[in-house]
Amino acid sequence: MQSCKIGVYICQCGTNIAKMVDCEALVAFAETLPEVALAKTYKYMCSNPGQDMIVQDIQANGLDRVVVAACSPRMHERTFRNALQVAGLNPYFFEMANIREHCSWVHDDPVAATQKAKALVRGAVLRVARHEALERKTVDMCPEVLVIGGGIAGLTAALDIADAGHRVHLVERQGSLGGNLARIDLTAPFLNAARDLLTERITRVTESERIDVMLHSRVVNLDGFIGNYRATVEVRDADGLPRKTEFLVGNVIVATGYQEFEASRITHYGYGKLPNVVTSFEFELMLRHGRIQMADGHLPRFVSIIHCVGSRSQEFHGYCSRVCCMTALKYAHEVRSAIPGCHVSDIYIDMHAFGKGHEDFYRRSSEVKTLFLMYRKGDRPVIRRADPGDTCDMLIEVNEQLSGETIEIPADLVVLMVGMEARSDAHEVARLVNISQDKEGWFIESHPKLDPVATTTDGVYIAGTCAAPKDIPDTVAQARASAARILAKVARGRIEVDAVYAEVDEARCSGCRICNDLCPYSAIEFDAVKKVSRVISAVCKACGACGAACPSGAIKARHFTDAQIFAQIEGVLL
Amino acid sequence: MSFEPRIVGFLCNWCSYTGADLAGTSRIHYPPNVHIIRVMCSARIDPTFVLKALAQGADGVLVCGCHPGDCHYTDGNYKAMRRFPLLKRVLDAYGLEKDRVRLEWVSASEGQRFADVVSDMTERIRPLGPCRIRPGLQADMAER
Amino acid sequence: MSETKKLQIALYWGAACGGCDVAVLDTDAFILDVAALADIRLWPIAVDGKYADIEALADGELDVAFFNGAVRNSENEHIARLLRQKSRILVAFGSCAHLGGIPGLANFFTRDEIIRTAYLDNPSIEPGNRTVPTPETRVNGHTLDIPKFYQRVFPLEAVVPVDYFLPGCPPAPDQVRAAILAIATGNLPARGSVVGASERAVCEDCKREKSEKKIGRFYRPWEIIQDPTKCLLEQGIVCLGPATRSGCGVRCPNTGQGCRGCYGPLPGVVDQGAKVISSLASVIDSRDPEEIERILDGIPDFTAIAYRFGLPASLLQRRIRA
Amino acid sequence: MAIRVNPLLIDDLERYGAEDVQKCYHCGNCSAVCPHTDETFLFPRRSMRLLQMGLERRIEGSLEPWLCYYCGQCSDQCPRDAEPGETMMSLRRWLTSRYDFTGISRLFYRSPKAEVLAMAGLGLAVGIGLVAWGLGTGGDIRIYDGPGAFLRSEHVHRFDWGMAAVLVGLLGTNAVRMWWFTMYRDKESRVPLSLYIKHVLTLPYQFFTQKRYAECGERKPWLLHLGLMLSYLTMLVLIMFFLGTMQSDTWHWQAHAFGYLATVGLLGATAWMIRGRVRKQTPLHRHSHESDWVFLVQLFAVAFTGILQHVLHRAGQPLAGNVVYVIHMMVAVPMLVLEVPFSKWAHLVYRPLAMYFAAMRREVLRARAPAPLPAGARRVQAA
Repeated sequence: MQSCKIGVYICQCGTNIAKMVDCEALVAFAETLPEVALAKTYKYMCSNPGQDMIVQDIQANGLDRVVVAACSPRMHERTFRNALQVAGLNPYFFEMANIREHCSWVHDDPVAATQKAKALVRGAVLRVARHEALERKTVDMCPEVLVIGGGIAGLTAALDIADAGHRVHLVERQGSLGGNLARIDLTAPFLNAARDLLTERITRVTESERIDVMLHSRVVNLDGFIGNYRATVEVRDADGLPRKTEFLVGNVIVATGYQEFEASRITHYGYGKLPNVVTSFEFELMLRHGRIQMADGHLPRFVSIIHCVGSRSQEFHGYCSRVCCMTALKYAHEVRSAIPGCHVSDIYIDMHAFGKGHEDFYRRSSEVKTLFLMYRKGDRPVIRRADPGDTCDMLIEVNEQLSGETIEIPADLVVLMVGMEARSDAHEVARLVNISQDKEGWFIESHPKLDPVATTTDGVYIAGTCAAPKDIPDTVAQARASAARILAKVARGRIEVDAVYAEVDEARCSGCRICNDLCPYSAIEFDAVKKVSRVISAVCKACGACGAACPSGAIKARHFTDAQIFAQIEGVLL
Repeated sequence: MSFEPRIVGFLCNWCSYTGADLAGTSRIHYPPNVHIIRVMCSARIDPTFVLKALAQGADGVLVCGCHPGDCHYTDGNYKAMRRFPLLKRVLDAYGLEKDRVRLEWVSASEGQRFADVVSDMTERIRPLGPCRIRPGLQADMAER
Repeated sequence: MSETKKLQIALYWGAACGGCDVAVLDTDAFILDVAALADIRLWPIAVDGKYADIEALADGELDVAFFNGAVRNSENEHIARLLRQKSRILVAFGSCAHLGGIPGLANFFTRDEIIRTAYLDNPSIEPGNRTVPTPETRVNGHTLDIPKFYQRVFPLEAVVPVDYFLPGCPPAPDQVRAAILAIATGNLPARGSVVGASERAVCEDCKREKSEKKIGRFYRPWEIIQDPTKCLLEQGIVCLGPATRSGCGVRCPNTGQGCRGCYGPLPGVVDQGAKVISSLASVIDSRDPEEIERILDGIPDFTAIAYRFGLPASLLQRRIRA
Repeated sequence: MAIRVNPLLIDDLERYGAEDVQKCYHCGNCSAVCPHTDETFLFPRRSMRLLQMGLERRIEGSLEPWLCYYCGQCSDQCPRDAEPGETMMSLRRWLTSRYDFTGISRLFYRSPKAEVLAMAGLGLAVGIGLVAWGLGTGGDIRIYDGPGAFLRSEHVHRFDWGMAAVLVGLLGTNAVRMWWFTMYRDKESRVPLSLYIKHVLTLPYQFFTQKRYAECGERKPWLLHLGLMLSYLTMLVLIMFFLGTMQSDTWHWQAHAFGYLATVGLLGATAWMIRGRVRKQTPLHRHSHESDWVFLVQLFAVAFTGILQHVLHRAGQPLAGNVVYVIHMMVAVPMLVLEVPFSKWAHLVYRPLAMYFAAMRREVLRARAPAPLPAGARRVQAA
């Protein structure tokens, strides 16, 4: 191993690090470490002056390795790698020690925290000495885009991309476009008709020459990497026979939407047993047919709407489905205008009216004499058939929170505001395009705040309710954001791919083929002539599984080599 | 001064390392005994790393990955899941106390869980005292 | 090396079974060439020679010393140091000298456990006989000593610097011949190298057909009717071939046994057993922790299999002593 | 056991003036600013809630509406313009109609037309009756007092007493019904007899001082209300016991001075209130139910015709005096017979009673309540 000149920079992060970690002591400690040429501390290493300091030191002092002890590498590794690149140093000659998220923010004893920071810095210093210069490759970016899902999100994204002049492959599982939005009548809070929102888009999509709409179809395979995905789609033709088609795309937008909660899972509500208990989607159907009625055809005199069916509960989904409150208020308006004398009660946990115009809509709904009854999470109302002699069909018992009374309210029709949940086949899609799901099954974004439509897989974007419950404006915003992100990349023509991937040393590979089946991306191919395995670097996503499993030590996980990790182990065990 | 275990934590980048970051951003306090080494996936964690850390003087080794089914690389954590019991059998044969090496699934949203795991592990190792592997090997020539 | 001066060699066995010495003899007629080529100054199994003779040699007077067997007691260590001192080249010959070998498995037990098993609890011990060997015994005012039995087994390299490692249990005769010839001709690689073995794993030379691997159940070799053309691992038979240097000529797999790993880890691999854990477990065909345990239960005494030849040279080297 | 709600009650209450109660979303600002609410009697929010849900029985049993003097701060602070103050007012109207067993109160509140017609009908009947009676008993319309007087005061006095008996009978029955609803019907609302004795002084104290109103913050509305009430009371006493003296031709300064003072009080206060309701500047006056107008106009008219007939009499105009006297009676009798027991007037009984009941209830509930909260903390009422 050649000797090197390492620069160590200790970030104070204002006081975030400095208040718990003795940065001066850390500098003094770093200076004692092997091959460290200089060590410094600064208020904010990620600031421009901080980065400039690194650049200047590299150029003036000939540093060839850099360690920054600061926040999480997930936050600023890219920032500092860029600084190295600016200074003319290979960006991979860099390592971060996470002394903020993993140290100053989680410990309360300055002595112990400083000691731990020293260990982490030592680990980084020993590791960086073994870093190798890695070269990034650039690959072509196919301008075509695959959009999975033909709901409002998919339609919107497809149109934006097609309008910019690129080809879109729109895959829809159903026989028609529109998705869940096509199932509803009016939208809250401005009472626009869903039909109006959709029709124009569907028409433009079907008429567009650049959008290839595939109905009754599904993506069955997706291979490759950003800029170079090969998609296989199973399309059913008019006879219902499946036929496979393959095409290249550069990017993928997943807009597969949601499914509604199965209301019969909550026995309290008698859904499926009581004829006049309906889900919000069944109610939407009544609204679209223009007649709100009971199972026997009579007009209801008392309509009750129950919120959070499947949402915000421990047993089902802990999250809020975000659209049901406003939809419920919309029902109150629609019921009152269709049946003026009808009494509407709205049985809720909390009224979430966070969006534009929502609070005003809520106020207006109370003015049409909606009776709002509050129940407690986990203490659900119970619906039962009314007693003979009652003038209503059902009675709902509620432990009403605002009055503290246990009450019974008459109802002729009960509408269950079923929440949104991740589609039951979401995991198949996740697996297909290699993105993650959270514990509720929603697709996970790259960063919940700063990068909400990208995913951890380059070139795969998520839009709309497949990522989490959201309303139409948010869904459309995400769809257009995904489209914009893709168009920006397509405009640059080529794309740089990460230099971190696995590599087989063919001189050491015995062709045992243990690694072959381990790669989830089939990035390892076996050369039957030379009897060696080989990693297709562009397809490799650098998980390192093959490197760990290779019994001969023939596979190197670049940037996570055994030698680097051993050095770090030795380093942190100060 | 009481014994402070030195634990090496191997955390996958996408779930557990992010979960540990979340513990930080949420200011969830936990003992400073785990020193985290980031790998891209728990499947990268070669059992050699665990043995290396023990031989190098670690009092414990924590391996964390995404929950089964949630791996960023589809199924990398299943590889960790399969290797771990075999590694444990070997460590048993070496006579290592069970609590010193641990595999946990920590998702990106489980900052609290990560802190709990670290606290629990630290408290379980503390009564075991320092791991005798490294001092033992260092003394072997003298005590042969 | 001058034509006139014969090669001065010594062969010694430490904690060993004698197989390595047999392996030297297994070079068949070549041994006669060796005899012609060299003066054998010490070879306890075949030639009469006293330690005192070796002690009397000048430092470096021997050209090469082949040390087979592990270092288990003070005598082994003494001779190792002696040969190191007297010989220009010291070769760790065979798995035991190289990595600790089969005797190294004793590192899973303490000295006391071993002595108790051998001298006290052994059913063949005469009842009432509590005699255990002690390094020194005083008899009639004299002190008799026997070598001190160490707490653990060491590979040769742990005791003295080693120039070359010739792996194998025992080393394949061809490799022995090649190594001796190389030394005789001075055609030697860098010191510290493993010689007489490949840089690739056994699979390189194994003729069985290999494909992608998934193991749903492990079998002992006698439990199934093998497909002689198919990779043993794919048939559920534990084979350390992928994690072991080639050079043996695929001796075990060719007879339907899984490779036992005697040639030791591949270059750059620091712990052969860990690599066996990692590779073998990775291809287990299950995602259910309980099922995984059940599948693993199909390998009896896995640790001894993974570390059959390499325990004293592995990362943890031995069982932890209280 | 669940209580059945009556979702339609709220529609009913609209007729009593509670038009905005639906807007309330229970932020609790109203209760936070209310100077009178405490942990035993949480209002107006809780009352708003009971009304929204149509829990009739609970509302019937509640004293809260009577504990409110309508300072209007709640309505000022309401972010939803749900008018909690006006809701409390409407609840008082509704409770008045509930306490009244005859149904007349309900009729009047729900139909101002019926109220006005009844007033007019009774007024007319009184007019015709008085004229007929005056003439029939040989009275001379030109004589006001003394022999041959058109309406002899001792007769009127006797009539007054008869009327008073009817009134007390009606009010008394209603008061008993109020007690029944609020203090007896539900087991949990009952209090031991000893407390009735212990707190009995609350009744006259609140009746005569209306101290609680003073606690609302501003003193002016309280003084005005107190002045009106005392003037009315003074006048009642004078009429019930000193009618002869008041109407005699000779001056009795002790009685007359009181009479004038009371008249000024009545006229001044009613005029001020009418002015307030016309200008709608305070929350109290922003909303005026028909019954409020009837009340004020009627009272003003009674006071005005009362003093007018007196002045005319004093000014030597017995004929005009008698005519105005008849008119005075045409206004006063319907007021006393129909307004006092069946409408807004009745609160002069219900309010002090409610405070008396509340004092007892508070003691019982506080004894039952857990340990006091630390200073500054406030307990939220449990179910």
